Amino acid sequence: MTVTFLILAALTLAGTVAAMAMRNLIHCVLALTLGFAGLAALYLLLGAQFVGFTQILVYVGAVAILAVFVIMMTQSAIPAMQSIFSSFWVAGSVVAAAVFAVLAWAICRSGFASQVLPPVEAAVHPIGDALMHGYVLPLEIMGLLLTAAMIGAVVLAMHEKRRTP
Amino acid sequence: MSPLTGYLLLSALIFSVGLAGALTRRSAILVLIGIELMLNAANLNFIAFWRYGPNPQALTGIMFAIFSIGIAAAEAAVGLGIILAAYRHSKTTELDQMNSMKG
Amino acid sequence: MFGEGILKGLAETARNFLGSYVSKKRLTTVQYPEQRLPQIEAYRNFPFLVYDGDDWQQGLRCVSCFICEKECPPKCIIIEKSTDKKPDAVGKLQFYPKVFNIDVSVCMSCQICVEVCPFDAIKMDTDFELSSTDRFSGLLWDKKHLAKSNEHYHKIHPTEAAAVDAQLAAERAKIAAKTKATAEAKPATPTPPANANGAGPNAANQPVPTATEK
Amino acid sequence: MTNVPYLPVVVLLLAAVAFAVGPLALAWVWAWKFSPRKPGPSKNAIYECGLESKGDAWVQFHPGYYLYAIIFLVFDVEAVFLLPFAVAFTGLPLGAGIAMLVFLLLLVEGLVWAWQKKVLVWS
Amino acid sequence: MSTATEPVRILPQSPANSGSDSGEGQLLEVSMGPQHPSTHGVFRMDVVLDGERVVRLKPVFGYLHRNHEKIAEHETYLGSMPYTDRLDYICSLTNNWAYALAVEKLAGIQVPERAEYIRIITAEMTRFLNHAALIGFLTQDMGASGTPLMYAFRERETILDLFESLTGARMMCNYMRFGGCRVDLPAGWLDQAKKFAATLPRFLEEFERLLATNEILMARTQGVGVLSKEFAVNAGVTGPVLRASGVNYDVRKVDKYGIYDRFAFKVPLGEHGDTYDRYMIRLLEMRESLKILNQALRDIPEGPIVDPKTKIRGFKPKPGEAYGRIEAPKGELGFYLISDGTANPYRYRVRSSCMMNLTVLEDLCIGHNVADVVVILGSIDIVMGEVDR
Amino acid sequence: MTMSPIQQADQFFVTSQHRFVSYLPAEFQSLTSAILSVIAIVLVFALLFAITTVLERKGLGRIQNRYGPNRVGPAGFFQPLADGVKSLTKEDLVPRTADQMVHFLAPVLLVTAAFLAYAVLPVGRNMVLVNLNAGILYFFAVGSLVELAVFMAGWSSRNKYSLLGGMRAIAQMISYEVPLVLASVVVIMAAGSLSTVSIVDMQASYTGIWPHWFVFTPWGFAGFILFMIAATAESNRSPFDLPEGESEIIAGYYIEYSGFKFALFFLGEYLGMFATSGLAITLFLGGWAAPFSFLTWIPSYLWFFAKLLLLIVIFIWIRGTLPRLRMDQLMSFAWQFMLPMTLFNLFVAGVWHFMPSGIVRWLVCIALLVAPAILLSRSLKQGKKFAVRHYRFAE
Amino acid sequence: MTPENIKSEVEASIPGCQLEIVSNPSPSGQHSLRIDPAHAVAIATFLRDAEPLRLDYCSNVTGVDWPGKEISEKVKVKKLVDGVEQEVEEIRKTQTIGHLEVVYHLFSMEKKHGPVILRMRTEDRAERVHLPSLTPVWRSAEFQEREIFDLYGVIFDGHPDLRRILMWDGFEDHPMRRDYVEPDDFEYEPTAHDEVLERARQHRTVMGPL
Amino acid sequence: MDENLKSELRKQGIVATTLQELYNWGRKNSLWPLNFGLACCAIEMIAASMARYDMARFGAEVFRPSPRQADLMIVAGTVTKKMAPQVVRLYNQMAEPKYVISMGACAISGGPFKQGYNVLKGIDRYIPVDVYIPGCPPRPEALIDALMALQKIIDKQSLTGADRPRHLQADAPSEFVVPEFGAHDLEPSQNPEVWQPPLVNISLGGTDDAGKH
Repeated sequence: MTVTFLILAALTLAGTVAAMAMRNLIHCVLALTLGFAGLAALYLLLGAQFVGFTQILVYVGAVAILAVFVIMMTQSAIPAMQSIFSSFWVAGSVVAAAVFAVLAWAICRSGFASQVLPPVEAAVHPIGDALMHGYVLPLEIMGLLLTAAMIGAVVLAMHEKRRTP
Repeated sequence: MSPLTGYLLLSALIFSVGLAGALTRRSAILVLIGIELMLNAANLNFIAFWRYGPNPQALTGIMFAIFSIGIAAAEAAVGLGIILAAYRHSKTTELDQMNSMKG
Repeated sequence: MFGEGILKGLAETARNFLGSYVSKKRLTTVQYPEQRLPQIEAYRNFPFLVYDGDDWQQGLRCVSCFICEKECPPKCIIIEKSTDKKPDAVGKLQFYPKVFNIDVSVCMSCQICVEVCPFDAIKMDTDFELSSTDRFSGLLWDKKHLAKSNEHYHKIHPTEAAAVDAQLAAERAKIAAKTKATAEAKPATPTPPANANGAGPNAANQPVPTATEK
Repeated sequence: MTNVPYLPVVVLLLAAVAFAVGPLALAWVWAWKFSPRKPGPSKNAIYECGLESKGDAWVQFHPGYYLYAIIFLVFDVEAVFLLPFAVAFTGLPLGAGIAMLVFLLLLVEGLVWAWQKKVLVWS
Repeated sequence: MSTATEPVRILPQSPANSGSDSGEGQLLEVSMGPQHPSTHGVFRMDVVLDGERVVRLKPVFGYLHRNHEKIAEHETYLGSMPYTDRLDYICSLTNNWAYALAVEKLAGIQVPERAEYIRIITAEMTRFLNHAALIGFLTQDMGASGTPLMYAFRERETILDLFESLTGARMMCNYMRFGGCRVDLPAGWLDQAKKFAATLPRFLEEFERLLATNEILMARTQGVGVLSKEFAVNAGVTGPVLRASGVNYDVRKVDKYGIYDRFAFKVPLGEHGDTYDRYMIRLLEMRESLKILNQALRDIPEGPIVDPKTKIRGFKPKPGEAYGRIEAPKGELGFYLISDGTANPYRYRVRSSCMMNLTVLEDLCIGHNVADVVVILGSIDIVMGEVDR
Repeated sequence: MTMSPIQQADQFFVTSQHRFVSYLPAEFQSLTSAILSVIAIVLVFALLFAITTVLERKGLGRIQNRYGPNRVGPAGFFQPLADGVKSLTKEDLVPRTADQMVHFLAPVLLVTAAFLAYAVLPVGRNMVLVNLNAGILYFFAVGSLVELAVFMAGWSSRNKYSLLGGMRAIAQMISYEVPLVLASVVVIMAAGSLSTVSIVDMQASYTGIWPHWFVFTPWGFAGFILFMIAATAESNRSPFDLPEGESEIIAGYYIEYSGFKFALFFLGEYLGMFATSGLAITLFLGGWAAPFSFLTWIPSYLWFFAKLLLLIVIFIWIRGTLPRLRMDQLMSFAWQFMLPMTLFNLFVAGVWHFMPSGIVRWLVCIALLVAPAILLSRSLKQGKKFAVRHYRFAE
Repeated sequence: MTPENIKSEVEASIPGCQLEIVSNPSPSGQHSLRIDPAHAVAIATFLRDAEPLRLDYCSNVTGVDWPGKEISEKVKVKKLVDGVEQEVEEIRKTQTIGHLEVVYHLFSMEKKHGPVILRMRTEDRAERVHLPSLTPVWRSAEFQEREIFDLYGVIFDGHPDLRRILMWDGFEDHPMRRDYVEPDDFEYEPTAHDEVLERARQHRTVMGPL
Repeated sequence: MDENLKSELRKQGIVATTLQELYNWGRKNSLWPLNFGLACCAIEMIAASMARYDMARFGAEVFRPSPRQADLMIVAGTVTKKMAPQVVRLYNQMAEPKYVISMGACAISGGPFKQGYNVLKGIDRYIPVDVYIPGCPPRPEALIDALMALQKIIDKQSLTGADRPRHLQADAPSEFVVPEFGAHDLEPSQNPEVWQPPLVNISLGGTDDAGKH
């Protein structure tokens, strides 16, 4: 438990909580990027450099932009007058709190030993090797999935466009 | 408390925040974002377990995380596309209004 | 064809860039306050009143005939006639302007006043560095500000001024001849010499400056 | 912990933020000390070519942008998989190259589909 | 040309700022201008955008309505001459000519031959500088950081030097008079002009190399803002814009005013009527102008420069009316005068080519991108002084 | 360890930093060294920004037959200082309806992101702030923050033009980011590393006098061209400066910014340009390596900055010449030409690797690149035949 | 194509229309045709489409204001003066009804001739200022007719978009009419001249001590 | 900067002096004009920034299209009543410090068109003008001359004290009434805060019979 970890954890949590609680959706997305960036920093802290930068590249660079676009396209940027929470927010919060309680209980119970680890760096080269050896099938499936997702999302997004020339 | 516990607790917290958001927010976009957060919490777990696991050289956690990020991105694209399509239909991104304007 | 036009354009700009270090044609800037273009003789900016001799009040050619005031398209000239007379450029006794103002904040430098003036009294100046911080005191020019010597006129428009001088000299000669003729006919009433006559009424009638002077 | 390599980055981050915020703070001090800020209803209104702004700028945007974003996202993720492959490329057999080619072709197929559906034509 | 050339008018149905039913994004109502870098003055376009596509465009002008016509009713005939300079302030000399021509028709004044030559020389120089400046502005609108504009203005300064030494002013020349010109050519002017004309082909080549085959320029202009022949005629479009649509109508050829019938020149005609044609027609017209200029500079005779019968003051034409027009660089510039026998015109009307050419702006822009709007506007070539008068 | 004078000059900054740091207690050493390097980076690139603005204005002036700024200070080189003082003391306006916080954060984020990219740029031998294992990935990850900053600026102003400019900017940046990444992948394939330092090291050797730069291979050359095009678009430079397309949308996303915030946008934009140019140099032009083996006596950092200046000059030159593309052309160029071409280039790099070296490899690879380039550029123009036209003349 | 020819041709093809040749005494010799508003569109369409004319190009559209004039003439009237019938000279004043006139200058781009000048009159200058719009025939009339509406107040029926064009929308006057009076926004102008001087005198109180 | 001012400043302390000199130096050498032209004079304004005259030498070629980033408004051309509100609004939306050059007869007083019903008789009725350039249109050199005159004005301004320029005074207004379109005229037809009719003695006032028509 280093100070760095605590700072980053606080940052990440602040970002995620703000992302879930803010009124203006654009603010939510901006807060979310903060949360993502914090997570990326945590990955770096854990020695997963590649994943950390990938996190920023994909989440901050692409997913957040995508979310922002959808907000702009659905005119949700102007904060609604009514409550931002749905009518069953109490139930939702209770469920979430319960889930957290269970998880925390499980984590605390398992009582991992506080071991001192040698510094491990997941270099890119081994990742590449692993990807091209043990994970070729997942990679191809991933490609299929991405293509399918792209086609699906495009069809969804341009659905009406074809009807009205 | 061991470092791993810290990461796991943080991950659990992020997961719960995402879950809470997904369950309580009215905006469909935010619900989706909540789900993304939950996926991210899982990623954090993967990485943490990889780091503190018995065999960090195996890279399994890393590979999982990478594929998970890819899947999350695909999910976000499709999810947001669905929201966009739903918005066309009902002129709103608020979930309960979408419900009430069925058809 | 892809890229060819772009490369041609790039070559052209490169030629100009490099040329600017060697050729005057490719570096046309005249660094204004220090360098100036040669004054083009025909250039006109705002009108001024020509006077002959040394005394601007004395030698003012304007006889306040109101023609320029009437013809001025934007109506930026104000003239007020004197009550007495003084001899004009050719020696005839004439009225002179008590007030002659030009509002250069209205003037459009069209030169019509110059064209219509039968006395060659108003000409176009070439000064353009006239920026002022006050519209009223700086840009409403009175007679004193407007009066400029014939030498100045010769300096800025030499060809034109020479022609005007020649024409005036001819007229003067004609009038002198006529006076001579009348003087010969009626020797009893001698015409006073042109120059001496102007001083009297003029001194008595100092024009009042109308606006605060620059 | 392996945070040492990132120390310069963190310092750079702080310096960059300071470089951006510092002059702004200085400008703020200047404004506070000498040159008072004078907001006004007309001054702080939205600029629109000298006219009063009509309607809100935050309107619903055209979904054309979204289509590009999706394709971008997919290729971004693809790049993430491509990079480790590229790093390991020199040591890989031809089979791995073909596997990657298949992966790329799958995505290219999506691109070609989008191309033919005229998704890539800006409206 | 079909007989049923009804005016084309495309009006979109959906009002602005309300979501269209398809959910294809809301329409955005933007006003471009009156202060906008590329509206060529104080022109405004109320544009309704769908994404970046224009669905409606309303030109709004009058921001430079300086009441020229009303003021002229209180001015003498000569007094209006300097005001005409300020109509299309890039080409004041052609405006002078158009007005002088109308008054000459009204009062039946003949113009001496030398004056006609001077008029043609100055008018073609004006046309040259107008087209060069226009191409500069057009590429500026396309985002070319001003380099072509600078080159155009470099030549313009040389032309203006010539104008200045002839007329005394750079822009507001006030040079033509009813029945001739104000002053004769100063000594050495013709040689200077000839020397200048000799440098022009080089400039034109430079200009063409810089841009004419530039792929980006072609991509930006070809097929953009297509103006059909029939519509152009019906909408009263004149000048290079009309000829770019392929209509062979040049007042210099049709009316043969002045002494244009003595010069060998051709009228370039476009095929497609798009922005590229409008651009190229101007480039080609500059070449033709150069031809006329060279012939005129070669042939100019000696003689008087103004009809001796004309009076500067007290000019009162007989009652009646006249419409005189010339081919100004931007199109047909006409003056319609009604005299009631007094020193002031009873009615003084400017038929502005810029304003008429603007009629087609909306039809050309609809369906195009915002970026095309400024290019189309630039290719129409307006000067607000003449549009609003 | 003894060094020749040439090496001493080359490593002057590195050694002096080491020497300075070595006087400090051990626990402060790494921090101090980082701070020193960071200060150097920030100052050098800020100064480069200042110089570039003058160079650009003067260079454009020369292209346009005029002098450009030449009165403020010696030959006008204090012009940016005057502009800076002016911007600093200028009133800071925030529109009433704007989103105040985001409006403030946008320029800060932009400049921060632009600066962060310099962490992995080797500006000289041993002169890199941090040699990250995934350096290139870091660079692109940080670069993607710029899009967010631009969007924040455009959106928070609540101005129609700024929003239009912001959306344009993002659409453009995301479209060219993919080609940017893919164009650099060929180098990574050859170098087998994401670390910028090792990529430069790979290029810093010579055959005879000729360097081993990646630009001197078919795929490297194509990659370089594609990378530079994408970099021009990424840094919003002419002819891809649509987001601030002055003639259409006035000033684009920073239309409502005044005072120093506006200056920060300028700064961020130029820093981005330097960073992507720097990456291009690192990837394709041998980084700090001298172009010929006999020129290695010139210190490596000078080579880096010389190459950077060369690229900047090309940027200025292009800006002085070309008109701007239209949005749709820009987008279709990105997706229908740049992306397929970069993918082809990847394929070619693979082929290059698996073929035996020799002239055949060259020919095959060039053919494999030229053919799709022609095909794609033709399909780009499909439907719209852009051609030099001929005109008829009426008598 | 003399105006007489056109007149007869038009009258032959469009029943009921009335054309009047307005001769122009000036050396320009551009005579014009006055058409009646009721048939204006039909006449215009005929002129545009009929084969020998093909006036496809409407160059210029102008408004002219002819305010009512006071014509005073001396008439000798027999009157009882002091019981005696005498012939007395009297000045009789008659007020003519003013009208607004719209002038169209037509050319043919196809046949390259012209101009043919059409004129139309409103009935008066106050209420009955309606005229048919020729914009449906020649699109080029659109802005010019709007301008005439703006500056003269002629209302063109059938115009697609009749709004003010040069002045702002809330403006109420028609400034090109000859009896238009400018708003009095005088404070001080350095060139006190003619009517400006007159106004300066009226505003002496505003100006302070003169 | 004249000597009096300098010695006056020395009293205030060297820091303030250098600060003021730096401030004025920065402002005067970085006058970015608003990209905004109204009529004929705008062409000469463009010409002034072109190769022959090259305003860039003074660092003043950065024509900013957005008023937020511009320092100098060159009112180049006739301001009509229809345009006046827009001009005033643009001026209002500029950030302080801001300067106005009124270029050409029309912008100063309405010029040749001042008799027109739609022409504003001088932009200084609504906004304060720093430098007037007469001429119709003034030569590009005249604009550069005015720019230098403005630089001199800026150079003389003091940072503190009662005579500091308007933009440094907290209570001096920074935006002015934007006139509205009325039924017959702009309302108000001038802004008395900025423009008061000057009390200049027209000698014509009493001499009605002095040969006038």
